[in-house]
Amino acid sequence: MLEVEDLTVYYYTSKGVVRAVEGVSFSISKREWITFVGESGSGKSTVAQAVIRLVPYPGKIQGGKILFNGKNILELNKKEMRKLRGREISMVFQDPMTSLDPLRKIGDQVVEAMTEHGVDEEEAKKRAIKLLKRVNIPEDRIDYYPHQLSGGQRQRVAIAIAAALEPSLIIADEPTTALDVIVQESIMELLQELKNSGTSIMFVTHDISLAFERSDRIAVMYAGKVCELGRSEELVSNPIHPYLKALLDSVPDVHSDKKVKAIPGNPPDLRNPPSGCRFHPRCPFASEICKKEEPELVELEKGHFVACHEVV
Amino acid sequence: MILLSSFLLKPINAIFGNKKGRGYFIAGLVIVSIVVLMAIFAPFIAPYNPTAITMDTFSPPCWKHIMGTNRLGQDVFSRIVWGSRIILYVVLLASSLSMVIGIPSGLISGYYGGKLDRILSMVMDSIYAFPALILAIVIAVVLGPSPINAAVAIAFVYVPTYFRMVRGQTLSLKSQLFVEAAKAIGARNREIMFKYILPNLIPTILVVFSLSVADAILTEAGLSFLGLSVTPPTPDWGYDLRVGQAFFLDGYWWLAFFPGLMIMLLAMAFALIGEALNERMTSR
Amino acid sequence: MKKWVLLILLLAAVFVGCAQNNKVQNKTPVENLQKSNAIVIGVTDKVTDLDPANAYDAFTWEILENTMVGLVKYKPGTLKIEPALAESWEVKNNSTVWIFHLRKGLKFSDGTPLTAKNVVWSIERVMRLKGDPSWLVTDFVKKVVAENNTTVVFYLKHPTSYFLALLTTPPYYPVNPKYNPNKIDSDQTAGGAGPYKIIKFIRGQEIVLEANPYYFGMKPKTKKIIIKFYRDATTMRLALQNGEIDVAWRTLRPSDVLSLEKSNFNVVKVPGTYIRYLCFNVVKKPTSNVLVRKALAAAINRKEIAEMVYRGTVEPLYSLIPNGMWSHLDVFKKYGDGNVKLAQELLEKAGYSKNNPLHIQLWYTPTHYGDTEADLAQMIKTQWERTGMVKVTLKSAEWGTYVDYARKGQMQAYLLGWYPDYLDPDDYTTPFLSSTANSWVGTGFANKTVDTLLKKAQEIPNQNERAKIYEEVQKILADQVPYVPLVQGNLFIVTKPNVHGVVVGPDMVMEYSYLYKVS
Amino acid sequence: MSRGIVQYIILRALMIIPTVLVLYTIVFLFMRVLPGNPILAVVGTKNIPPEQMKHLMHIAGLDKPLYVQYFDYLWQLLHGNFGVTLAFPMGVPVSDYLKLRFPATLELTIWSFTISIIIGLITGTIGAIKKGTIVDTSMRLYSIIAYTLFIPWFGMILQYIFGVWLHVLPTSGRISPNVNLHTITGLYVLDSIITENWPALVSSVKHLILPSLTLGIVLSGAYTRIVRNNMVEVLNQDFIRAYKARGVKDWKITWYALKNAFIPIITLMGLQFAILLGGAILTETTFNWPGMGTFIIDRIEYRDYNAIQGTVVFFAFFVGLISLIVDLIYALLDPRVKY
Amino acid sequence: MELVQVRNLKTYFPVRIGIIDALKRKKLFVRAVDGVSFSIKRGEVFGLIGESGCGKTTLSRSVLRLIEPTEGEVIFNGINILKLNDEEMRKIRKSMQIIFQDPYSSLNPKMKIGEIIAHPLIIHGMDKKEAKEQVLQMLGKVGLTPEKEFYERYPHQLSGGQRQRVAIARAMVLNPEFVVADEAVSMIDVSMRASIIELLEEFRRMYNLSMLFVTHDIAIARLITNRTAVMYLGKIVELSETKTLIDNPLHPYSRALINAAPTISRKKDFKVKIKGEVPNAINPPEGCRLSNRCPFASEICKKEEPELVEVEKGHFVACHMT
Repeated sequence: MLEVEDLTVYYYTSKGVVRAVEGVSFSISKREWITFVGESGSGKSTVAQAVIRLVPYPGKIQGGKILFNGKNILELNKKEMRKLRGREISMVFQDPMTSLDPLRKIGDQVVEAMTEHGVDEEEAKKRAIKLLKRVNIPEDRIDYYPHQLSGGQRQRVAIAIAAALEPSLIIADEPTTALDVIVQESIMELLQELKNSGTSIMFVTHDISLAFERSDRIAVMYAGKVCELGRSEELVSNPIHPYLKALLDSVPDVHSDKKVKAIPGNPPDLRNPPSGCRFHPRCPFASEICKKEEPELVELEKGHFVACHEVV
Repeated sequence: MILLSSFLLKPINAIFGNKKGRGYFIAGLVIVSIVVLMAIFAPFIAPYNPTAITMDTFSPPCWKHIMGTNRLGQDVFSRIVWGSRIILYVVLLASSLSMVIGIPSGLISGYYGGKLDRILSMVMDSIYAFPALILAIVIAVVLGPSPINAAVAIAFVYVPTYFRMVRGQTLSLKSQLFVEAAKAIGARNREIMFKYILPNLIPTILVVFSLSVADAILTEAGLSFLGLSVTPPTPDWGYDLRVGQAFFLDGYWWLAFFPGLMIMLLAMAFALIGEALNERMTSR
Repeated sequence: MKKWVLLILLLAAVFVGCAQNNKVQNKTPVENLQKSNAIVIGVTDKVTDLDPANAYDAFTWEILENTMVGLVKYKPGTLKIEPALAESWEVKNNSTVWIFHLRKGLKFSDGTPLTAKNVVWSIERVMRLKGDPSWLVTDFVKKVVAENNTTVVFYLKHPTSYFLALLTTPPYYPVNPKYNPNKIDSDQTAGGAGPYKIIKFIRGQEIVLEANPYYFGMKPKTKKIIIKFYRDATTMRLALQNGEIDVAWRTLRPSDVLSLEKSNFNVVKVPGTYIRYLCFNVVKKPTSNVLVRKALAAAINRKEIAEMVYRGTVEPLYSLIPNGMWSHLDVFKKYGDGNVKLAQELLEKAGYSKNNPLHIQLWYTPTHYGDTEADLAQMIKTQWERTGMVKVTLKSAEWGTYVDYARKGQMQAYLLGWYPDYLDPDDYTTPFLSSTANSWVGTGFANKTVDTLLKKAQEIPNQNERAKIYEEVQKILADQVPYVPLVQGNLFIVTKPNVHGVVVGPDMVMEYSYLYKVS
Repeated sequence: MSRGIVQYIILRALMIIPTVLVLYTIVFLFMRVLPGNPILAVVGTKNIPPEQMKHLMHIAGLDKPLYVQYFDYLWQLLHGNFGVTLAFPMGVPVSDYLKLRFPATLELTIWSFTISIIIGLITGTIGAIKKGTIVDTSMRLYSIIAYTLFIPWFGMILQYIFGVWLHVLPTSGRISPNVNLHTITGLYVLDSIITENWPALVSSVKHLILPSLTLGIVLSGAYTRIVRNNMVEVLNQDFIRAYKARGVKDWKITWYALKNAFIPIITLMGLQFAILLGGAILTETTFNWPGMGTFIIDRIEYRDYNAIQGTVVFFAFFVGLISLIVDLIYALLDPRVKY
Repeated sequence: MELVQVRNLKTYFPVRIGIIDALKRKKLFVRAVDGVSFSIKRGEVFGLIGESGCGKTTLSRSVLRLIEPTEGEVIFNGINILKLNDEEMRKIRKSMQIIFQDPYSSLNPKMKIGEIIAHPLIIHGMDKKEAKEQVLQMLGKVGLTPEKEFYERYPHQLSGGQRQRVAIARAMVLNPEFVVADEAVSMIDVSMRASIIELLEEFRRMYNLSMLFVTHDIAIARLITNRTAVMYLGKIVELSETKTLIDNPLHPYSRALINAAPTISRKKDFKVKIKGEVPNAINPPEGCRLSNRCPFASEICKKEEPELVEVEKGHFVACHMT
């Protein structure tokens, strides 16, 4: 359904060009939950924003293709893009405190998401009530302003808005990072329900444990590139890329007594990324070739892609 | 000039690198430096005695008098050059005075809070909310026309600006973790105020300083326009503008035009610097 | 959203409307003035107090003299006194009893009959209320009595030869019985029995006068006079050029007068009885030294002042008694104008030199005497410093403070001006030189000879004899130099070319009833 | 809720009292510290006997000890009385003057305020939308230049261009002297509309243009800056991107952003209004506008204590009232505000 | 044996209320910490977990008297520190330190790294030269090498992990006996958390340090703490050995919390669910504070507040139903 090829996004800041995303390719099929996981600055959010063409200033989509049902989104004009957003692809943002207009009632905002795409007012109102019910917001809250709701409730409203027109893809950019675990759980469940009813989910998170819980596939990002991508069970049981391995080793788990180990070094400065494999300065297995040549993302097994010289 | 610019460029690069706001900053700094140099070297720059009355009245700008002469045959350019002393003197004196009073009181008020804070805030807010120019006029008139009195009047109305800014920032810095950390290591209140809070206020103080100097320049000009700053024949931009205004309609436009232009340029220069610093601070 | 669009459209409409209207105005700069029989006069003065019991400044007196009238008045444009409310009068008992016979059928401007009782009531009211100018009555009048409906008799405290001149001043005007008998009634517009009546008065903005139908004398040529108040001469001048006013009266700047004259406006020059002078504190050092005072007087160049500061709109003045008034003598001419040499000699005699210069503070007040005041002070400073033996510091204070300083004798040298209360040499000498009357000015001047001379001059009726006394007083003035007369003001009235009939009396009061305009 | 609002308004209004008190005290103290008094200013250089001077001082109450004078006047203020003038003329209630002069200032400030808001909103919004471009830079330069224009100078240039040179607009006063206008509110434009006096409307609007444009443009600089910065901030917020992500039309998003950017501006408007009143003094002087500004300057010359105190107190009260109104507008527009 | 004892500690904050309420003298409080007791042994790491708003941060500050508690006792080395005067308190601070959550705002941006770490020493009377030596040593211990280079740097030139090391160095340079770590790793990048935890563990071992470790992440609690208390709305609801707590939570809230934590190592049990979100601490529900959300709540839960009782050895629970 969605195919991204060779996506490259740069930020033109006053301090220099940040190569936030470089040559990222992946695809999403119907009813699929794909998760992008990585540390802060790995470019995972930028990829998500690029898919709906909302990379914030001073970012610019430098190249690549984003094919949505065969059409390249990057070639659409403003009006076509507007029609696509919300109807075909919609997005849920990280911070529920700021992603709703504080001056307008939540009901109005839900309704507007529909009327802007041609649903008539009456119909939209009816559907809004249903939607809010579905995300567990009592009917009488329709006239509430965002500040009268808790963080979790706001995020559910945001999800209701995103799901209003039953889009084929919902992008959820760290939707639970600002929330507590119990609320996080309920949001995840809500997304799961949406997926079950036929929407694809593109989920972005920094929490690798969370990533593994519900995803069909996972893409691990490091320094603007995808280093490993595959089915989630596969990646847990058989991580291949040294980064993913190290990452899994560094994360403690509630239910296990394993020792954790930090990854040495710091994430690279993307204004001046390392040559060759971007992980090589922190990689215990790095050899000469890693410093020189950039590894390609290769399909090792069916559906399991890795970008590493050492394993290939 | 080359020496000067290289001397100035160093700190500019240190603060701005090649980041945003640099152009504004340089433009502002150049104008301010020119005026400051004018003030310092007035005896060497001004071609004539600014107060000498001559028979060569109302001469339009020409080679001999690049900004013309006024009703008493005084050279307008020389008066502009010497006049820069007064305006800088009054405004800088006023700003320093209001800083000296406003910053410590704001710091103490914000840091300790309580009753003192409430009373001080109320008084300062009352003054702040009142039209500054009106209050300055009342005070300046009562004190009598002299540069120091004008400076006192201006200082009085700008104390709340510094007070409020410092108090607000202190309140927000007080809740910052590093202040709590300082408490945790057993630092005394005095140390926390002056070692932890004050240094962090300096960038904001600089911005407020530049912007309020820009404002104070206009207030000073307003006072001297109303004849409340200097006693003639001391050259003063605001006063010269006022006197020159009377002759504007006779076609002697240069009498009022140049002083007014200088007031605007100088205020603008400080505003540009303030804007640049502000942008630098917020863009971090 | 709709609201905004509407607002923008509305604003646009207003601006377009203005633009169109402006074109019309371009052709006829004055809006529908031709039709209305009215003249607009601009002034920078203020009306302070419409109650003659308290009004005490030149311009307010002008309004009072146009809306009220006394028993006698000056013949327009002259110093000659002619009958007004009184048809005739007699003087008795060594000019201590004055008997006036009123015209018959007099009425106030609202139609109320005016009798001798009203005259007496009004004057007694002034005496009772003790307003600022009340001394003009109380210093002279012991008692005023209405013998019958048309006869008023004044009993004076001492012989006063110039009593008729006093009678022309507003404190002697009968006022409408509507005036509060026990309180100063500053905003009372009922007026008296003058040629005009006030129909509208907004402080600081305008006063509108309309011809009084009950006036006994000549009918005003223009029915309506509108006076607009301006804060400064520049805006008034702009208003004149812009066609907003027909007459610019007191006080335009000298430079404005000159340039308006060039650009086709009528300029009427009226010799004024208004004088400017410099005061010295004769008690305090260094001006207590008469040599210093003389030197400083000699260094002053009046012609230069008249030329540079006032652009030739004033006359140099060499005595406190103005030019053209009887008994005037140019007593200060003996020091010359800008006589640097003499000044230096005198200063040397007083012990000063180039290395040991005289330090002196010269004070002025920045707004009260108009914008030229600072220039005047600067000019005098320059002239004094030309001797090379004087260092002058200029100081200024707002009027309220300035007067306080003067009264307390805190200033060394300071500039003042004088509008006469009545036109007699006495009003130019006694208030300055009599040690019992000059405390207000703060020079500390006291001279027994002068005191006796002045007292005598007040009492004897013969003008020639009085003139001799005043001449002598002036000579003493020039010897002692407590004051240095500087200039005598001329007054200028600038009108549009189509305005005629400007008549201004020696008391510097414009008679509005002669003004007219041709379209 | 509505009871809450009423209580809020009352209590908020009570908070004006300390402000007024503080300013009254400051002015009172400053005025009495230095020599000179209104009676002297009236009497001036006239030859008046000392007994009469004393009498006048007594009438004016200036012979009483300072603290008595302080509380006397305060007592009068409590009764809504601003005292009587002490000079030129004596004994006129100060409130009479305020009634006369205040509408003039109010009319001038209202128009200037409107002009500045409109210019500020337009230029600021354009600048924010075109952030980083040359349009933005020129808007910011406009803001700085406008803000630093010296009112008498700028006014003088406008007077010259439109009054003297083009001869299209009056340069002083509020209305042509030949137009008769029955005043009701003292706001001439409003009065002429109420009384359907069209020549008066034209004349008063024409008289208003130059002064309000001068003051309005000077003040608009601050708004341009505030609007731009707030808009930039709001446009960077998640909910704006969320709107975009929902496919909401651009102009609607700009409108929503403007509404949000306007909220913090409202608070600033109260303070701006105070600055406006200060600027009004210079504007009134330049355009011979018979308002409060010129009044207070006139009165200062005579050291008319009561009039100056009265005017300052009145201004303080007015400024307090404005900030009260601003707070109420804020509360109305921002659902987050609680009473 | 017990270094820190907290007894019935309460910290209430007055709520900023409108003028109207202020006039009516209605005083409202957030009961951020509402009667908490526990103790920490020497060399022990005591965990405190809970959702945001449960009062754990306030508790951690109150224990150090960085926030003035309303009621209760904090006994440190046998001294009730809540009774000390300012000067005595300042002296005792030498032995009790804190490490904050946010390494970006916990360091004064205008001071050099060296000055930041040296300042505590100087405050407590060391001369500058000696302090510098100590600081350089400390920099080495927390792994900020080359030491001299780091000494001269400013905080903004450091990464988050490095800054947190500075914060640790500042806390440890005084050789404290007791350290509060308030979410000390939650703002650090995932890949580096482990190293910070290691560092803390090392200090604990070396100096037999006691630590109050506040966190919302149960996985991290498991990694470092010996015992853990679960907080809900200002109260401790369960307290036990960390492992016992995770493997066998007794309180419904603890269960929900542990269940909700994402995990790779096993499939989740979705049975225990808690409705809604943490209510406002100004008006907490009557009785058991969880009663309005708890699936097992009965009548008594709504009326009576449960006490914290020991159900097994060293395992305390505050629930009527267990």
